[in-house]
Amino acid sequence: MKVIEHKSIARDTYQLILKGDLIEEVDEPGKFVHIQINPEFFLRRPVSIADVDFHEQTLTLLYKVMGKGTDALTEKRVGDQLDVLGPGGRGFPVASLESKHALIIGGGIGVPPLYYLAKNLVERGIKVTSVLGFRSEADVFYEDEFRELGEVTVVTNDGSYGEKGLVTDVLPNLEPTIDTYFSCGPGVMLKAVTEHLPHLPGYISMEERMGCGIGACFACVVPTPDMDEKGYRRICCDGPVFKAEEVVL
Amino acid sequence: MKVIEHKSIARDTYQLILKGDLIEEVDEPGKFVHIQINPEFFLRRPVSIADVDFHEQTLTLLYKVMGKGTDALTEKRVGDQLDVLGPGGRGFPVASLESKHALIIGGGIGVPPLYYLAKNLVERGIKVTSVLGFRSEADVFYEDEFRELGEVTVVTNDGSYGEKGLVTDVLPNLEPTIDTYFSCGPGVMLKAVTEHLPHLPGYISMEERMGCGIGACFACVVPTPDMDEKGYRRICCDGPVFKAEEVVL
Amino acid sequence: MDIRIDLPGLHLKNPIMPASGCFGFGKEFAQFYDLSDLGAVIIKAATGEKRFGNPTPRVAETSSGMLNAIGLQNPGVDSIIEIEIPFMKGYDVPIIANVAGSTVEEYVQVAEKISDHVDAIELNISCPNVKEGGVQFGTDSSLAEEVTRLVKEVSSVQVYVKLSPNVTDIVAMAKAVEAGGADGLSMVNTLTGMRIDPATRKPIIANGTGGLSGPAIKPVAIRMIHQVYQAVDLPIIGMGGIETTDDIIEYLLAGASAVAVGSANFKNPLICKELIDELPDALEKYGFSSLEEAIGGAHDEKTPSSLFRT
Amino acid sequence: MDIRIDLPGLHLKNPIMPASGCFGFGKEFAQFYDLSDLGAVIIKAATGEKRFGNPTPRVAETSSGMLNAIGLQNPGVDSIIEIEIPFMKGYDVPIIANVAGSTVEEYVQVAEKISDHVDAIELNISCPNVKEGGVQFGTDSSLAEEVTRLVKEVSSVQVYVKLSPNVTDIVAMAKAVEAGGADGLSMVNTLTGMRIDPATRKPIIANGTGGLSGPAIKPVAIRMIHQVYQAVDLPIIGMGGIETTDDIIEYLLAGASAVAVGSANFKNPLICKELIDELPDALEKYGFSSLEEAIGGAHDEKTPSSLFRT
Ligand SMILES: Cc1cc2nc3c(=O)[nH]c(=O)nc-3n(C[C@H](O)[C@H](O)[C@H](O)COP(=O)(O)OP(=O)(O)OC[C@H]3O[C@@H](n4cnc5c(N)ncnc54)[C@H](O)[C@@H]3O)c2cc1C
Ligand SMILES: Cc1cc2nc3c(=O)[nH]c(=O)nc-3n(C[C@H](O)[C@H](O)[C@H](O)COP(=O)(O)OP(=O)(O)OC[C@H]3O[C@@H](n4cnc5c(N)ncnc54)[C@H](O)[C@@H]3O)c2cc1C
Ligand SMILES: Cc1cc2nc3c(=O)[nH]c(=O)nc-3n(C[C@H](O)[C@H](O)[C@H](O)COP(=O)(O)O)c2cc1C
Ligand SMILES: Cc1cc2nc3c(=O)[nH]c(=O)nc-3n(C[C@H](O)[C@H](O)[C@H](O)COP(=O)(O)O)c2cc1C
Ligand code: FES
Ligand code: FES
Repeated sequence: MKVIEHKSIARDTYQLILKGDLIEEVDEPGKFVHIQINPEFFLRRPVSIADVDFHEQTLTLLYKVMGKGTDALTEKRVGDQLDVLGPGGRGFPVASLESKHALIIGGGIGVPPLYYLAKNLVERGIKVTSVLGFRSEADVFYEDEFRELGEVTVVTNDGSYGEKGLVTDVLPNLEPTIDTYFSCGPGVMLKAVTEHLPHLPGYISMEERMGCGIGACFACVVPTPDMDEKGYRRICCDGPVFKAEEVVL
Repeated sequence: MKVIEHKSIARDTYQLILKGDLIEEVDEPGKFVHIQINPEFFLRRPVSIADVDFHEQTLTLLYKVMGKGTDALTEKRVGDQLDVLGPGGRGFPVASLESKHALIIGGGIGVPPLYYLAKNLVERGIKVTSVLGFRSEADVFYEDEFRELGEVTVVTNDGSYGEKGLVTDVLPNLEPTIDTYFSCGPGVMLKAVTEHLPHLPGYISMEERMGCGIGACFACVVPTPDMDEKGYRRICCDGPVFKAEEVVL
Repeated sequence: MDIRIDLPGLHLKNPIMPASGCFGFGKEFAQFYDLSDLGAVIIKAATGEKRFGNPTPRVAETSSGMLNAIGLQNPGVDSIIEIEIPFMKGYDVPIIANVAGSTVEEYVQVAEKISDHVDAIELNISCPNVKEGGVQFGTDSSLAEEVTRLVKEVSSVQVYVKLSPNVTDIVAMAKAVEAGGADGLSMVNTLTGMRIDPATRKPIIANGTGGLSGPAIKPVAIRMIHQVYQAVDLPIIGMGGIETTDDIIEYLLAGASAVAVGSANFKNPLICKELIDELPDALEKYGFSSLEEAIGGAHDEKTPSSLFRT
Repeated sequence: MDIRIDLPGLHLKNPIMPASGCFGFGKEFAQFYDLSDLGAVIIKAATGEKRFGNPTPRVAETSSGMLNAIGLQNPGVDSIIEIEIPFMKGYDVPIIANVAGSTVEEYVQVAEKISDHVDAIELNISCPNVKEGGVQFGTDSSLAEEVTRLVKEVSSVQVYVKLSPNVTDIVAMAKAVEAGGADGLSMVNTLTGMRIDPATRKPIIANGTGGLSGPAIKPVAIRMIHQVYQAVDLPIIGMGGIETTDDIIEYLLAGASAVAVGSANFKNPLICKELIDELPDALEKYGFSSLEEAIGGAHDEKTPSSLFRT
């Protein structure tokens, strides 16, 4: 795909807009693309689709520099070609949802897929309330974008912006009309969130190191609860989005 | 160093002009630079210095695409930086030469170092006659540049341009005033040339696969005749230029 | 150019097949191209019972390669026969079953069951990622010989033994499985490796060690095939780091009669198909008049190469 | 941060030294920086007599690495003592002599002669590039034990044995040389590999096989050091593909007390100096309060790592 725009939006965090036909196949929020950053890297990097513009044929990725691969990604310039595979995985099942008021809980670089989700929910007339957690003020991104879609609470670990603490600290204050939650973020956060909201149907988006990214290598499995016959799910193709109770965190 | 100019000058053959202070240390013709083409390649590539412009602070390389590294080199654009080590090795000892009429014999991509040599010789008032051998018409380069410095015979293997045959085929026709020869080209050519001109003092420039390029790894050795105490020379630092009788071809 | 090749029990349209564990049971790649185009398919390892495998992370990137410690996750031989193989049979492509186990009995049981449903067996005595079995069969020549012999006894199809490169003497291993009755060799499995994360101070792979694959190991695989080709009289399926037709030709010259492509499928899911399409031209470019001419070609002339420039 | 480290017989200013064969006898690199900045220098292999080594080509590039088959070219132990070591003594840096040979007698003779002139010996029982001696001492544990014992008897300085990775059981080799009296280990030498040129159809390296070095082999070296650290009680000098301070920290965490940088010197002649300058900050960045804290650090906690994103 071709790089259309590439800029920093927060500390070590970049927005990358890519153009190409691949976007035709993005049929639900929560899917990811698998990026070959350059020939120096043996494995592709999975990055969630944060937004899609079918009119412009573009998709937006939001990524944080976490290592060598994402660092090298920052060097891509407008006009460069990027080797992108996808869209991969199963996203949030927006088409079949029975929800009136959705709660979105994003942690750090888990926020991106939730943006396109939130847009989709609002389009379908579902009310959206968002809780976005970041380490510190410098890390906050997309607050305004989420605010256009509904109420937003930003939480920072150090209290430098918004509420101080963890996303789970503000969950008790939320409106009782919320009937479904959607979450993406660090494993520990997902675990805490599902434990805090056992009474609500929830969808979580997970991550794991991937080999193939298409379901063939079994690198990305997550175990399922005992009663499950198969015993596992592959994050790259059965997920990355799962029902909260479908997998063992 | 910085890429100042980069263009194709013959089939698979490129002229690359680089700028940087490294050129200050080019004190004689026949030296080479050791190029890190990009991080994908583990070893540097040795390429001869084909010309130097001390005023512009540039040096010229002429290279042929022979494999993956030289192929990747063609992708460098004007303005790009190139990681260059050097100048390495010992070149042609022009300062101490006792010659009035020099014969230059270049084969294919062995021609480049001979151009800067020929310029140096002419500057010192030495007459230069050149024999340049190429595979075919499409491979010929720098004929005009050499012609500005003296008489030139071009030989092609298939006769598509100039004389047909090998460089050694035209050696019998050359003027008897020639008192020294200088040659660079394929190993087989160097061997043939030295065997054809046993009566003349000669200097040859050799090549071999290199590790370090600075004399430390002993990858690039060439054996010396039996009477030599050391028994070897390293092409990267004792050479690449040797007296014809100094090494065993 | 005709690139068909016959190996014991296998008529291959071309010498290129996906390597075991890198292609699942074919389903995922069937979205990308017609599996009937492949020389063969080596399916994921089968064990006697369903296995979940190792905890995650199971993969880590390395320089020009990767580590994996999947731990033989698979639905078990019965389920593979019932569900996975029938899907593959929908394609016109030979199926090679990768057989694994923790005990000799398990190898025998799996081989016996699965051999009636596939075209050949690849006996995986070289998986470094399971605590029991796997690699010890591949590093002890008498165990290797024994398990080969017992599997040969029960198998209704030809048996290719997949050798581990984690050995001092690959030739001794090859000779041992030849003595055990192997019909062919598959070389090589992964080299055991580890990566440690400076931030967490622990191995990246949850299992600690993992198997190193990719171009990083190619020189080791080529060396071993070159050695074994001279010493034993079995056809070799070569693998390790294949990404280009030049790599394939290198394997053929070393002595492989066919090749398998493993982790490169993760970079480019179309790789096998692309290599199959490109191989005839690549062979011609280097002046080969047949595939056979390339096989073992490095052994024909003994003089060392030297550099020429033109 | 203080990055000095004491090893048996060696007081190192820092844990970084050039690896044998990749630094000659120091002269060439002395043009680039002051050799006194180095932790130590491991000089090129010494044999009893002058050796010319193998025919060329002696090196070939591979993915993230290179093959070499220099074949122990060196001027012989007497000449090294007379000419090369005096040059090195001009610097304030410990000298480690790499001792090689074709026979036990040659090892003993070289070690005896050179040990009076250097600070330690690295016993090279792992050179894959000579037809006689070299690697067979490094792949047979009783030979390894014997040569270690005999060299220890004659050496006036501590002996580090350099292990070959081309073995099935690296722990058995480490235990054998420990039993032979080794004071330390040097891990690892190169993996034996080959590259074949599709155009010439022959191995690129004139010798056929060569030793694989560079980042390609790092996961194997790390795995072996991790294994050996748990099994024997000898300090380890780690090497194989080191190019960055992250690589060094990985070696330390696996169990190395110091590291050697080999082929990376060819890419960047300043690499050792740069790594020495950068190491203290790199250790601090990862929260280490001392070099010692890093050494063997991967063995301290047993829980597998898992992914967190923030
Ligand atoms: C389904 C999915 C969606 C993701 N979406 C986003 C996103 O929208 N924005 C974003 O910034 N990040 C996202 N990530 C995480 C992102 O893939 C990693 O941060 C990235 O791969 C790190 O690569 P690196 O080379 O910088 O780090 P390194 O640590 O150098 O990478 C080494 C290897 O580990 C893998 N790896 C390291 N961290 C992770 C991780 N957290 N998840 C998966 N693989 C990892 C890399 O892919 C690579 O193979 C997502 C991950 C998954 C699985
Ligand atoms: C002193 C010296 C001066 C040279 N000057 C020139 C010049 O001015 N113009 C030019 O076009 N070429 C020159 N060469 C040859 C040039 O170095 C090789 O063509 C080039 O390294 C090939 O690299 P590659 O990646 O394209 O080929 P590959 O075959 O893919 O290279 C693989 C490895 O082999 C090495 N190698 C391959 N061929 C040669 C060779 N002929 N000599 C040395 N190493 C080789 C490469 O450096 C690399 O390490 C010179 C070589 C030497 C030793
Ligand atoms: C993720 C992964 C899983 C693997 N699983 C198996 C397996 O189940 N059985 C087996 O014999 N080899 C397995 N292998 C080894 C490959 O079949 C192959 O031998 C090895 O990866 C070298 O080839 P490559 O470098 O092309 O990947 C696996 C390799 C990878 C990368
Ligand atoms: C060109 C070259 C020559 C070498 N010569 C020797 C040697 O003489 N003795 C020895 O013990 N190891 C020798 N080695 C091995 C290195 O010391 C080192 O163990 C190996 O290269 C791994 O480190 P690296 O990946 O950093 O290069 C040599 C390596 C190279 C590349
Ligand atoms: S990454 Fe290969 S199965 Fe998910
Ligand atoms: S290339 Fe290392 S000594 Fe010449």
